Amino acid sequence: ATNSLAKDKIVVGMARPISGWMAVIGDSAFRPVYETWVKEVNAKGGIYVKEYGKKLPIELLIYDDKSDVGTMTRLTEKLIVQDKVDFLWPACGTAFVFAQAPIANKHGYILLTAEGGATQVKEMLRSLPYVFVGLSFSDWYQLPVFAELLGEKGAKTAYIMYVGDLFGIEYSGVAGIEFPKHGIDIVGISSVPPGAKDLSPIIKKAKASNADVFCCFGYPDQVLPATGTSIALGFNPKAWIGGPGANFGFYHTTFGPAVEGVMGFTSFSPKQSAAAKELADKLYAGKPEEIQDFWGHPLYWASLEFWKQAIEKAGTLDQKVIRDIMATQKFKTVLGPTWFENGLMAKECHTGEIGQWQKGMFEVVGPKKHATAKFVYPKPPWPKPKPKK
Amino acid sequence: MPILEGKGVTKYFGGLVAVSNVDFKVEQGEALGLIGPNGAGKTTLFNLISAALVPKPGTIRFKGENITGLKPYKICRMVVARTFQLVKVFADMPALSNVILGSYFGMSPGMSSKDAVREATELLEFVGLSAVKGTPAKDLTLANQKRLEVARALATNPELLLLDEMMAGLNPTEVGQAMELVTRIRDKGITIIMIEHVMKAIMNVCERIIVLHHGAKIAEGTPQEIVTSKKVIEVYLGEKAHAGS
Amino acid sequence: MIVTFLDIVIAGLLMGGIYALIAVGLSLQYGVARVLNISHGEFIMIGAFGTWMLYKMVGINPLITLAMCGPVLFLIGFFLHKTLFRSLLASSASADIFEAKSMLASFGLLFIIQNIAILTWGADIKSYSYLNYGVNLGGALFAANRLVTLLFAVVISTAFYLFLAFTRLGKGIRAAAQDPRTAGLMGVNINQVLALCFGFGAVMAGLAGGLLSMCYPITTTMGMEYTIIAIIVVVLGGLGSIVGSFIGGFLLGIIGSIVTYIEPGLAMVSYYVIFIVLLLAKPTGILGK
Amino acid sequence: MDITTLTSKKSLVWWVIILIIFILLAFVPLYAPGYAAILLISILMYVILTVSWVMFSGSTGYMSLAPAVFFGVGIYASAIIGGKLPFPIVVGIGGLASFCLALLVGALTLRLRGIYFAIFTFGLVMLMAHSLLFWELHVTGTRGRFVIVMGYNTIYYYLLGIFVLLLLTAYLINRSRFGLALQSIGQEEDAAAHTGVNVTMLKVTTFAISAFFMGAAGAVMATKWTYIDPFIAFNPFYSFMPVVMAIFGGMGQLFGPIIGAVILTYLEEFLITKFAELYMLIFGTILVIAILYLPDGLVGLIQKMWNRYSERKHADT
Amino acid sequence: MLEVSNIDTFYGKIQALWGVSLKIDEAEIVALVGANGAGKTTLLNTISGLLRPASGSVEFLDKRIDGLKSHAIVELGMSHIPEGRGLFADMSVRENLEMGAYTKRVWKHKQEILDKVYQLFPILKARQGQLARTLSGGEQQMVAIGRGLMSRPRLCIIDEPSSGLAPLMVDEMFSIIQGLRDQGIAIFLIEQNVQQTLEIADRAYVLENGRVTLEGESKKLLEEELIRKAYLGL
Ligand SMILES: Nc1ncnc2c1ncn2[C@@H]1O[C@H](COP(=O)(O)OP(=O)(O)OP(=O)(O)O)[C@@H](O)[C@H]1O
Ligand SMILES: Nc1ncnc2c1ncn2[C@@H]1O[C@H](COP(=O)(O)OP(=O)(O)OP(=O)(O)O)[C@@H](O)[C@H]1O
Ligand SMILES: [Mg+2]
Ligand SMILES: [Mg+2]
Repeated sequence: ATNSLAKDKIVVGMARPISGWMAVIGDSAFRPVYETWVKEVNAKGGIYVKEYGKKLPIELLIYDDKSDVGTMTRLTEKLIVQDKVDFLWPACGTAFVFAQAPIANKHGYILLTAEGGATQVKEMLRSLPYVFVGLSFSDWYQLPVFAELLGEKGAKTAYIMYVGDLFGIEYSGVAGIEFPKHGIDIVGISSVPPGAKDLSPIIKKAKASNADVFCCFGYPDQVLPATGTSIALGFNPKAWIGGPGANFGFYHTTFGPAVEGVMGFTSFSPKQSAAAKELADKLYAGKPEEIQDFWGHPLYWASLEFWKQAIEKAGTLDQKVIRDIMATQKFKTVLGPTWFENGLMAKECHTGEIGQWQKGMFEVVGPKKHATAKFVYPKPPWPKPKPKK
Repeated sequence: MPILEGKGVTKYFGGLVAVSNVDFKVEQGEALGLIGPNGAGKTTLFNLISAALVPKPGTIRFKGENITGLKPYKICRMVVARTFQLVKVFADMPALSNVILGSYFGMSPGMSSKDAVREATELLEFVGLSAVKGTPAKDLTLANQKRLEVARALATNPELLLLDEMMAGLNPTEVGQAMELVTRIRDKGITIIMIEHVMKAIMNVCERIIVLHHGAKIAEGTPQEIVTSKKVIEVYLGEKAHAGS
Repeated sequence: MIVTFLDIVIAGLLMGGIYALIAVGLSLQYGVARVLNISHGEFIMIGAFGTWMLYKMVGINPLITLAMCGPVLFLIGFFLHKTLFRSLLASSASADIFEAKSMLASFGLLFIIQNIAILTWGADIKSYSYLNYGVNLGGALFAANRLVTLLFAVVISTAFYLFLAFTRLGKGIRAAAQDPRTAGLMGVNINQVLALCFGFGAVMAGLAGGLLSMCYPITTTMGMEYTIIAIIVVVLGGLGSIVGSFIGGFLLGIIGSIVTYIEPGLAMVSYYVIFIVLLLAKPTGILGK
Repeated sequence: MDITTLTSKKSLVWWVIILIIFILLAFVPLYAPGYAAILLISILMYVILTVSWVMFSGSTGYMSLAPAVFFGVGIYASAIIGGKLPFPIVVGIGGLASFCLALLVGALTLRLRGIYFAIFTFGLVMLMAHSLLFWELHVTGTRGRFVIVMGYNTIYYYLLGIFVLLLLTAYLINRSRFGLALQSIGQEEDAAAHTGVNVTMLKVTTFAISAFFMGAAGAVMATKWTYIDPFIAFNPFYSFMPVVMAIFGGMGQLFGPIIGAVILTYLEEFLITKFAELYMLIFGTILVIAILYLPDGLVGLIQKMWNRYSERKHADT
Repeated sequence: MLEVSNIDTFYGKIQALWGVSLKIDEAEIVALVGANGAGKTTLLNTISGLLRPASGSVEFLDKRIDGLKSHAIVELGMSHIPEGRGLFADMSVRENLEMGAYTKRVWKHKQEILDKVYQLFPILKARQGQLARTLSGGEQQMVAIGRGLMSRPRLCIIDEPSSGLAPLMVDEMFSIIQGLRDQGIAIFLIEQNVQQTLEIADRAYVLENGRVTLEGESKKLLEEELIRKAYLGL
């Protein structure tokens, strides 16, 4: 879709969940990042494309997929076939990305995913040369790092609660492989279906199991109530880790200092470098703490930076050329030197995997070479319940 | 052989026995009256015969065949048709369609649509509703809805017709017309059981009357026997009505 | 610690209280006003966000907010009926038609309310922590906020039940539910009563939302989930039966809790299984007639 | 409506018009740009769901909220056996699986009336989704499934074929004595039974036939979704939409639901692409206004205008 | 007490009443006689506010009521016992009766009035806890009449009360109606039992095709040849 020489903008199309149950994620994860990033790039005139000899600003064309996969695939095709957008940015959610990837690939559109991607995608990537994944994976990095941290501290037992979807199954499954490697027994495991409200029976079981480690592989919908219930019922494992939810600012604003020592997934800390600090300021300065996300945001940002440089390097909007560059070259991003291997952002590029709340900051504690703080184990118990009036 | 025969027919609603151990026989071609005080169990007995309810215990035989526990539509296709005390017409359908349905699904299903329309038109004429055949049933007056029910029942081509208070709400002149209608139906050879509180009609149309009280049969006989029965006068007719008829 | 049976049952009651409260509101709107209000959950969401907002921004105690939310939601519900549903009622030829249309209209309302809420509050998750400490009940621990929730739910629903069963207006409401035309002949001001019911239903939803926000994270898209639960409970309990909704709510809560204890993965499945089995066994609900 | 009107001269004109429309539809992929076919696919999908829904619910008055179940069964069938068997067989199996499930559900729910039936069927959608989730999690260990991909044109023609079959079936049922019987069930079920209608049999069969078409449509559509899991396949949204579309279009005539489905699908498409942030607000408002001011749906409005027009014509002459 | 002047009532485009006028005085029984579909029910519904006349006026106790809603008219002291019973199907017999006393004026006295109604219809007392829906046709009719009396009306308009009642009960019902008049309640009665009705009524109107065609003292009307032919079947 790149022949007219009179081109004066780059149109990027997206089918996003603006309404429906997925809007929760769509609103807080990738969206604040691409909004800030596009504004910044356009403020500088856009992306330089040699073919046109000028900078082209980015224009977003966003459709609402109503959180429905059927609608999302249809809109993706509309963006490609009818609107003939220059680029496609990803849908939201693992299942959605899975459905979208083959379509983008078939039409030869690059798809650089954001919110979503599970290990299963790794096998797919070989057959989907146009798909690139920026998030990090359970089996590949996060949980090995987590298990190693725990093993070193002598944790012996773990209790796992997971939400019954791709994400939950995967993380609990990988934990089942990684934990024993470090001498940690899984003493209990419960799946909760999406929508289940009362988690107290599970927390009580976990408490009864006396496990050293409690894992809540769920979304904010599960992580927040699981935390609340753990506090109320005085369940104090030595380590408490939550899936997406524990890494967000709103987690801290909800429970305040009580979250001290709680762990989650992360990819960076503003303490790590000047660039990291700058990014944090760009995204969060002057905004409510709620919106902070130390796992996804930096990775999405880095992916966008990478993508832009690939286009500039290609000097054209031709997807094939850009794809080849993305698949083979290194660029500097907020994470440092960044590149993709077999469609995955290389392990070496990630600047953090496991985070822990310490004194109101979400610190990187693993892997050690990227740590900004020491891993605190056991975590301090929840503050004593004090009825306030 | 009687066309319809009930043995020990009983129905409980919770603790209340609505029909209690009733035996009855209906002969081919006769018109049988069913009377009794309000709440005596008459409608319930109709419901049992037409299989809207199942007797427990008791059996009902149609032409010697046990029909207890069959589905209503089966009963209908076995040529027993009924009307309802509280009318149940197909409210939004035109009068004609109400009747056509009976032709389609009654005794001889598989009738061609042309024949069905013709038959239904004739039946509407027969009950005196030709003028309103295109009117939705819900816009007919109550009396006309009752006649429509009769036409619909007739359309199923029954041998036995159950009429539940078809004359309630009619004035004496109209009752006269209705009586004539019933007689004409009978002349077609259709056996009739009718529930009625209008004694004049019962007296004139029926050869035999069964009286229910508290679910049980308390009397059975010719109209003359019934209206002179002390028991019936006491629980049902009252002195005045007796004199009046 | 041994998780006792009592423990599970009380946990179920805690959940059931909220379910009951949600359902009572819908039961009123459907049972009397004949509006199967698909947007019921959106009123819950409004209550929840109102409470959250006042707590986060102004620091008002959520329990006090309840008292403020009530009247506001009542007015919204009342006027919605006075305008929208009343003219639907006037233009519908039969009760069935009105039911279909009003359900559709409430579907439209759901869309409208949710979109406005997303524009106002965003779609992301909100939560706060209130009265989040353990309370010891006969050896078992429970979160204080959920106990408070149960208490309120029971008090509100009971008060409402007493109102319906024993006051003149309450009886008028029930009569209107069954035959509005005849109720009018008895002297019941139908339009007023229907609007009142709709208003009361909205109040119940709002209060339930406020209470929910103390225990669970909230989002502007959360409504549907609760609407579904409410509908299930209402049908489970028997349409139009306030007591039935009450029992249905607790039943669902307790069974859910037991199943969650045994196999959490089946928690949601069990809701629907109970519902379906019960409906097949008793097609008109627990207290349906 | 008089039974004989369908064979009158006036209706011949209608038949010709319908035929022309179908011929035009048959050639769409040949002259329309790619996306028209894509949009038509989703319009056809909704039309099929809506018309099948009306086939059972419209006349009997039993409001089924089960379309998502049957649609979902088709989708799953396609996900499981798609690619292993020839596609027409896959579609047939999708439809048949739904048909059988509907027979079972229908037989189970005979005693339920009114809203109880509606909610029961809705519960079924959720039950399917959650139990399938549990099953896949704990028994088969599957995590979602990829579905074979088909070209637009193939999908389009399959849907068109299903639609034609559906229309024929609906028309034949409406015309036959069963159409009248279904209507009578909707009005006064007891009386229908006592007039010789085998109510149970008729209800269950019609329910299953309508499920067949939904299942077949699901099997075809799955190939456009490429990836599914229990919650994607059993989405209650697909239960509500047919109801909304049918009422919006007006259920008095066969073409009412079709018009409703076409217009609402197009409207939705327009809004989610042009007014993504306000889609729900506008859609909801239009819905509310339509219900308020179009008491008999779009078809009612058209008929009213037609009547007024012909009245005026009469007055003039 | 009640004065109906010149009313026209329509169902959509169909006119059902044509310039009907009539009058009812305190403590009298006025009968309305007419064939099926003559418009009797329509007339009653127009009086009690269920339908609106297109033109003409209805005055009750010197107040115009033709624009009022039915609930407001009840408050003024008129009670309408509708055709086809119209019970609250899922409420008990007792609750149905209590609904009759819904107006603020009488709600306080509902218990004593209830006792009186139970005296009139002992069977209702026996069935007081039963749901109205499960009553037999005749029992339902009794509840409807009893409920109409619960509001302590000044004027009671009754639509075909004897329909579906056993002969014994019909007699009973007529004596109840006479008893009401003796208590000073005015009665406007539609009945198909024309003979008995005209015997107890003071005056009567005859309605044909939506028009009043005859009126006068009922004893006199009983003798009219026309009436005897058309309504008494003689
Ligand atoms: N479904 C039911 N549940 C409980 N009781 C019932 C039910 N149906 C009928 N009854 C009771 O059974 C008795 C008989 O009722 P039925 O309708 O047969 O009387 P009936 O003889 O037809 O009276 P009527 O002449 O007044 O119509 C009545 O007392 C009634 O209250
Ligand atoms: N809802 C309605 N819509 C249209 N027409 C109606 C409606 N109700 C009644 N009618 C017509 O109005 C006329 C008068 O009906 P109405 O019920 O007042 O008669 P009635 O004298 O009470 O008869 P009945 O003795 O059968 O009770 C009849 O022709 C009837 O068909
Ligand atoms: Mg009876
Ligand atoms: Mg009448």
